[in-house]
Amino acid sequence: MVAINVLLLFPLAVALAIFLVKNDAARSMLVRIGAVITALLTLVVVGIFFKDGIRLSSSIEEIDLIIVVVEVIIAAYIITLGIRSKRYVISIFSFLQTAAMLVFEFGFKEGITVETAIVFDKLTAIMILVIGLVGSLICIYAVGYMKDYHNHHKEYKERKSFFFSILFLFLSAMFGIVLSNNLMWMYFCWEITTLCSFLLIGYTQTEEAKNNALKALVINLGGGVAFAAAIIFIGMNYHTLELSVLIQMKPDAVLMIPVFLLSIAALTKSAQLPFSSWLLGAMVAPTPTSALLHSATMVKAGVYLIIRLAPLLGPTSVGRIVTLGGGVTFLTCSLMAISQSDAKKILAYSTLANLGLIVICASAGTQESLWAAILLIIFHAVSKSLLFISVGSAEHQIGNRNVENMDLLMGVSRKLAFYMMIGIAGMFLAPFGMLVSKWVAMKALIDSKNVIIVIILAYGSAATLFYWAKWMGKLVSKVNMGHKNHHELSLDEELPITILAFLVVISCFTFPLVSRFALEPYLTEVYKKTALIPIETSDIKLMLCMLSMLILLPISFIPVYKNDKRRKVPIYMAGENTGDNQTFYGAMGVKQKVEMRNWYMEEFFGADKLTFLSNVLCTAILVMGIILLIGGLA
Amino acid sequence: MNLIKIIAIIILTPLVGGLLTGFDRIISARLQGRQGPPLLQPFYDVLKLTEKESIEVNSMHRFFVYVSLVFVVFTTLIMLSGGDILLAIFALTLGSVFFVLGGYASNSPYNTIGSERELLQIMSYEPMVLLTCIGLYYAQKSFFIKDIISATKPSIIYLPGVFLGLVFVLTFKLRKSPFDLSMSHHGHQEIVKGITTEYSGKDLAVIEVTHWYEVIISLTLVYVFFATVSPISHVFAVIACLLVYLFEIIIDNSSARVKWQHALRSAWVVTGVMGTVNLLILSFF
Amino acid sequence: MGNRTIVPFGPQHPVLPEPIHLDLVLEDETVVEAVPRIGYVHRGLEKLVEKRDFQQYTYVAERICGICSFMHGMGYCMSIESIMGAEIPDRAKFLRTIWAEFSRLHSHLMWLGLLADAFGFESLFMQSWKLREEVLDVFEETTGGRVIFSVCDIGGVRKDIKKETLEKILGVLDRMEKELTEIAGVFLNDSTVKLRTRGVGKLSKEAAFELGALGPMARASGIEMDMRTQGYAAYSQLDFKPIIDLEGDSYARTKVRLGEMFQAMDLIRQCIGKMPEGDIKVKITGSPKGEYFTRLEQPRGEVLYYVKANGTKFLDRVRVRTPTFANVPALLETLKNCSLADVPILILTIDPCISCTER
Amino acid sequence: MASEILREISASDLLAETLKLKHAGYRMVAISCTYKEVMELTYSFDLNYDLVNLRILTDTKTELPSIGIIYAYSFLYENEIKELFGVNITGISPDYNDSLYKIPVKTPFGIQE
Amino acid sequence: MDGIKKSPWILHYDGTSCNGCDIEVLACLTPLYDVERFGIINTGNPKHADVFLITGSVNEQNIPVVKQLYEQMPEPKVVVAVGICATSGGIFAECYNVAGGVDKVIPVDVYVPGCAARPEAIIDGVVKGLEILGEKKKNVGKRK
Amino acid sequence: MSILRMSKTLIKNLLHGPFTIAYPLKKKETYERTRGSIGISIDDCIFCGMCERRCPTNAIRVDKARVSWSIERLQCIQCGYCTEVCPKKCLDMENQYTEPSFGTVRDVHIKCTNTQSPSES
Repeated sequence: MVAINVLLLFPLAVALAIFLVKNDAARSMLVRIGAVITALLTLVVVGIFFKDGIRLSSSIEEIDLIIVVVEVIIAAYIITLGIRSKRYVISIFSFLQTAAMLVFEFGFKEGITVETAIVFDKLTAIMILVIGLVGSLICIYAVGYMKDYHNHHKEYKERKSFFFSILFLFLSAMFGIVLSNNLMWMYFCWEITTLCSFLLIGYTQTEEAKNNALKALVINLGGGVAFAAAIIFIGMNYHTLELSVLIQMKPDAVLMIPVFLLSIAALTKSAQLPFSSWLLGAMVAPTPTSALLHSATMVKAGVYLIIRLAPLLGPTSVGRIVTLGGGVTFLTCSLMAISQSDAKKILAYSTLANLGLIVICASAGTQESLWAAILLIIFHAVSKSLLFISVGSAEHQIGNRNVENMDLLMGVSRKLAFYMMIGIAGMFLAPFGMLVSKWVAMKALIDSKNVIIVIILAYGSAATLFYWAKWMGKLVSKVNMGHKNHHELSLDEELPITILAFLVVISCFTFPLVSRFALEPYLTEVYKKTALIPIETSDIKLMLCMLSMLILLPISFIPVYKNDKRRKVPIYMAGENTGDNQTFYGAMGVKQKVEMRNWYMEEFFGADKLTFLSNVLCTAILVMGIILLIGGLA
Repeated sequence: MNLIKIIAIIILTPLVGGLLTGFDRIISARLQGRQGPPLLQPFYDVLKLTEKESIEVNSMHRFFVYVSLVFVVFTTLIMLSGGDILLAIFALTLGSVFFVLGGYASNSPYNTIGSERELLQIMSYEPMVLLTCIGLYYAQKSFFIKDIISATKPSIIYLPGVFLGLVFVLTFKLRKSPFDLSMSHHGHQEIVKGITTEYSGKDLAVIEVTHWYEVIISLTLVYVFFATVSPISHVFAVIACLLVYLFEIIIDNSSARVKWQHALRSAWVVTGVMGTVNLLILSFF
Repeated sequence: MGNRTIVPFGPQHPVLPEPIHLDLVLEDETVVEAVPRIGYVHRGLEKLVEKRDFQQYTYVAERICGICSFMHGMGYCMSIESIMGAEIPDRAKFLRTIWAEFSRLHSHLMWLGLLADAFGFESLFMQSWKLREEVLDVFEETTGGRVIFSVCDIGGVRKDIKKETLEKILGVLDRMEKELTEIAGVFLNDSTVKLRTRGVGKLSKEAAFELGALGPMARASGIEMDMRTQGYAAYSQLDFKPIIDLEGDSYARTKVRLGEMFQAMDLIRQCIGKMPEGDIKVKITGSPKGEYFTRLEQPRGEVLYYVKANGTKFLDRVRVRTPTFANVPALLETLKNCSLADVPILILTIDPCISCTER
Repeated sequence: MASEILREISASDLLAETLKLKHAGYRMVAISCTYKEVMELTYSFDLNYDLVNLRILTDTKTELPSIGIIYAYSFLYENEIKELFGVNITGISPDYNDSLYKIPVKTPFGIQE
Repeated sequence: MDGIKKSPWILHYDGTSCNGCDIEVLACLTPLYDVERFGIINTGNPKHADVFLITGSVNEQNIPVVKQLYEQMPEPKVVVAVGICATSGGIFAECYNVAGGVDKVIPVDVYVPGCAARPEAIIDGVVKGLEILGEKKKNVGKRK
Repeated sequence: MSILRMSKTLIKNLLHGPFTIAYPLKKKETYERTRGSIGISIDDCIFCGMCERRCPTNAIRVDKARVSWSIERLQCIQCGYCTEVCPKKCLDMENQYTEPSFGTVRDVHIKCTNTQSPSES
């Protein structure tokens, strides 16, 4: 109990402290210490409660009151913000939900008691671990990153205190979301993450940043409205506000309405099509923000909610709708990623696609698919945050974050290139986690006869392979080894990157254990049916064997290299090489620089066209869902 | 699976693959009205390559072809010992990706273009190969080849569309015209020798051997469609493999190399039509 | 920064039998810009007139290019004959026409094969070149050389073709026509081939004119231009019409050349039918004085010879303007916005002869 | 047989004469150059197989305008003549600056030092 | 066993040839002569080739190209000069932009005369080159 | 649609068998006019030097003093001009092409002794 409260409140305290400290060194230290303690706290909490879990009831009225007050303050802020920036939708959304919640809180809440406000089960444990560990690593990373960031971008006003305190505030809110069983509390934390996201996207205060931040706010507030509506609907009709109670109910047509609303809220938070534009815009934020909020944790809140709702979604047509939406998101975002060359854009599209995949798995709602979904959250969080922060560092090392220029990275910082490759491998290669989950997902979907989704998966995976492999290709090609623009990676940056890289590998080795001790019990409990690991033991052995080979082969190659020294010749340039592998004698006899660029295939995968098409498609799917609901067919 | 079996697979597979390649070259020559090389020519080539000096353009690129070979061999082992077909395909993809990375690592224009094209090819055939595995799972309720080939009815009965789609994309895997964009067996291509342009000597020999393994892997995919519990069906399956191979040779010799746009589009459309329709029908029963 | 790939293409490149260099600027695989570099085959053989007398120069002229070698020899001889006012015997004219048309046949067959090779159709390459060997056999039997004939001389031809041989040639033509029809069907109808040639390197009639395109390149764009209609050699006595097409793409160029092959066979048959008896050479004495522009139609298009003589054994100037030289601007135009895979096809559809171009 | 006309013009008339021919529908066939005591340039044009040759007698000093603005495809000829004969042709586009061919001797057909 | 004699791969480069020898080199690949019988493949890529066939003489511009291609071929390798131009410069020997035979630039092992060299002669030349290739292979072994 | 249009021809080829001449086991027949290499009946030669003067590649050398006629095989372009200009018609064009060699080959013919020696290389 205490531990959980500390976990919730400690980051809040740190946030406050950071906000007050103005000294740079002291603040950095504070962030580091705060992050380490948060991580330790996470471990402690998980250590204490992992085995049996815990359910806490809290009937403290004051908490609700505080929440209401804070909510009103936030609403006031947002409404004025909306008016000032002439985005009245923001004001309307904010006003709507707050007013509705207030009316509900004071008018209709009588008689609704929340038995257990906090539930800590195996899924919560996993989420807390992901948030706590990845989150604190990114906070440490941010210390190093922000220093470089402001060295590179003198034009931006330095607001580091603000930045770090928001980061910690966000961690606290995230813990809140995954721990809350009370929908009101969850909603509150949900709104706080929205606000944090808004504030962090707008960090640089440029026109673009402000606009994108507002866009993110609009869409997430829209999700918030849906969330609020769902809460009120549930509260009025079922007289409960507990998530755990909700998912025990029989999925009938009426229940599907709040479930659908909650799904919409989840889809907006997870930036699924057609609500995805905010996440792409959010990439203007400093990289730690993108890593923490927009890949590893905040967007996971949405899929977390869907995972929680899975038992209700699985057998129903609302579930099918959500699955289809996720499928389209997965496919089109994977395709669109091909046409991108900005590393963060690629990561953003890939995040969208992977969230889509998680949505598919979660909403398919079978034990196996849920197994895949939860594992995907873990693997994705680790790999993607590794990629984000290594891209952030790479940007500082080579001057920009265009994938085309990543071929310099091997010359500038071997280590960074290597870690980035691990991250990429983690995203799509065989023995690594993402692929394992994808595999299980496929199997689960076949078993649940979701043929269309399986086919979408097959196409999407192929596209995924293309854009990751071409990025990897840029990393392994060594251009201009004489590049002397060498920066030392600060320890603040290197340490989290290294740890995350190891986590990627370790998570692949240990997923059978995770499955054995966390997923199987959790799924057994949820479905009241014994869950088994969905992969054959022999396959796991083979996969671990592959993973070991991947680690051992480079090492075993060292003696080969030592014994086999070869004559180096210039590369083939049709006989016109000038001798330095960089230039050739071109037309008019002048030296021409050779350039090697990746393919983007705009005509096939151009983002503009596909975005429009897929948005239309997804909107149609959602409208279909609404029609189904209204028709009562759900 | 014991050690002897593993060693036997590792040694015999390239021998058979090499012979098939030799057979391919003779048949191709005869189709063109030529005499053609001796049957053992592929082995002579590899032998020669191992005898030659190996040169390199940088220290990185050779590593990848060896890793690629290891994973392709690994795939062969999984497949021929009756393992999980989906895992085998994933391992094969890993091998292919390493091969592509080798091309990138050479950091030379034609290799890089070759790598891009190879990636495109992987992207083109991957959905169909995955759907093949999925189809087999649908038909026989198992991903394990040993289960699939001990079914009572051959999978081809359930999966004619998937099979045709597979034969279509095998052209990519066997590097045959019209889909030999990234690296043609015939030297006269606009990107020289694609990914392999910078490789020479032993590295090139490794690539050749890798291709032999890949030929066998491709044909194994055909094989599982025909083999059943009855021993006679295995004979049919072998014949089917040879016929498919012959068919691919004829296709190779009677079509122009298409451009990537068409390769991608046609492969995805064929996958979409053949695979999807077949699976949809199957899922309703 | 754009996503542009810049790669060298040639001089040594498997799809280019001859050395030419292009700096290709690509986006994905689309050629955004192609800048050529020539000069790998430049020998300066026009300057040789100062060292070889006008009789010996016949052999140099023949070796300007090994594909249309006969035409070069003929063009040079015609120029000298024109300057000296010599009228060559009728039979020589017919013989020259036969060899010229066979050269066209041989050149186009070779080109077909190379085109097939460029789009990766190896068996079609083999088939075309197998057919070409038949033409080479005719060459060897009638002239003694497979590639360089050395039969054209100032004042006529050196060798006669016997009656039996002429009849044999008719048989060869019949056989070839059958086989050519077969592969022509593949070139014109096979869907994979059409995918590679249809709409590739489109050149409108106006563009072709503005870029100074010649020969099949111009004819495929609808410009009716064929020097043979001017009736040099025996063409004035033969019945034919230039073959044109309106599409202007690689497919049309293939079609035009295929048409010209059948036309060449027809012309050879006409020649054999109308072949007069008589001498094959008139004796030439003295040295030429004066200047002359000769134009004739090579397989690749109109070629121009300019000879200026001063009355001595050594000429002042021989200048050859070959069709490829004139077609290069059109090639560069078609290369814009094509795909990398189309580059070999486009280079080939002008049927380049770099050694002619650079001399 | 088609006719062949040879007209001698002065260097300053070149563009005007060429433009006239262009408007009459002529295409350019070739630009030839001969050097024997005097530099002699011949521009050949064709309409319906009739050849019109414009001849200019010049030297390596005199600037000669490029006709590239009238016949865009003249650049190869002009580059070649500039490189091999040393004729001072200005305004060629694109100008290879005497590197169309890479040759060991300078202006082999022109005046050699 | 000498694998190298059974599978000589060719790199063909056209120096300043008039195309006569080039098309005869290509003609060797065609059904009538079919050099693939001897395992010969026209690779068009120096890194894969064992035999360097050059047609035509060398000039100012292609000397570096020829040198570079030769250098990029892995040992053991032989150079076969095909045709009179490649062996001596031929009829163009006195042109201002012809430096002479290929042996002016790189060591030539076999000279194939002919203008144009006949396919039979080219095959003979390559076969002669194979003997040298075998010899050179032994030396490569020794040097290491 | 017409795919596999080529296959008819291919199958025909397959059934016909290879068109390849088994060179070097079997040689393609030459024609009467085939230009291979220049031969000389040295006994008829009067060493007038006409061939030397007219040869476009300067491959032939005639030495009246030593009564020798020699030809550089790697320079001869088989044009046959020498056979045409020879007043005694003692030069003739043989069908067989010159063998490839490892170095330059100068064929020297000396009258009376009537020997051939491919030396001086």
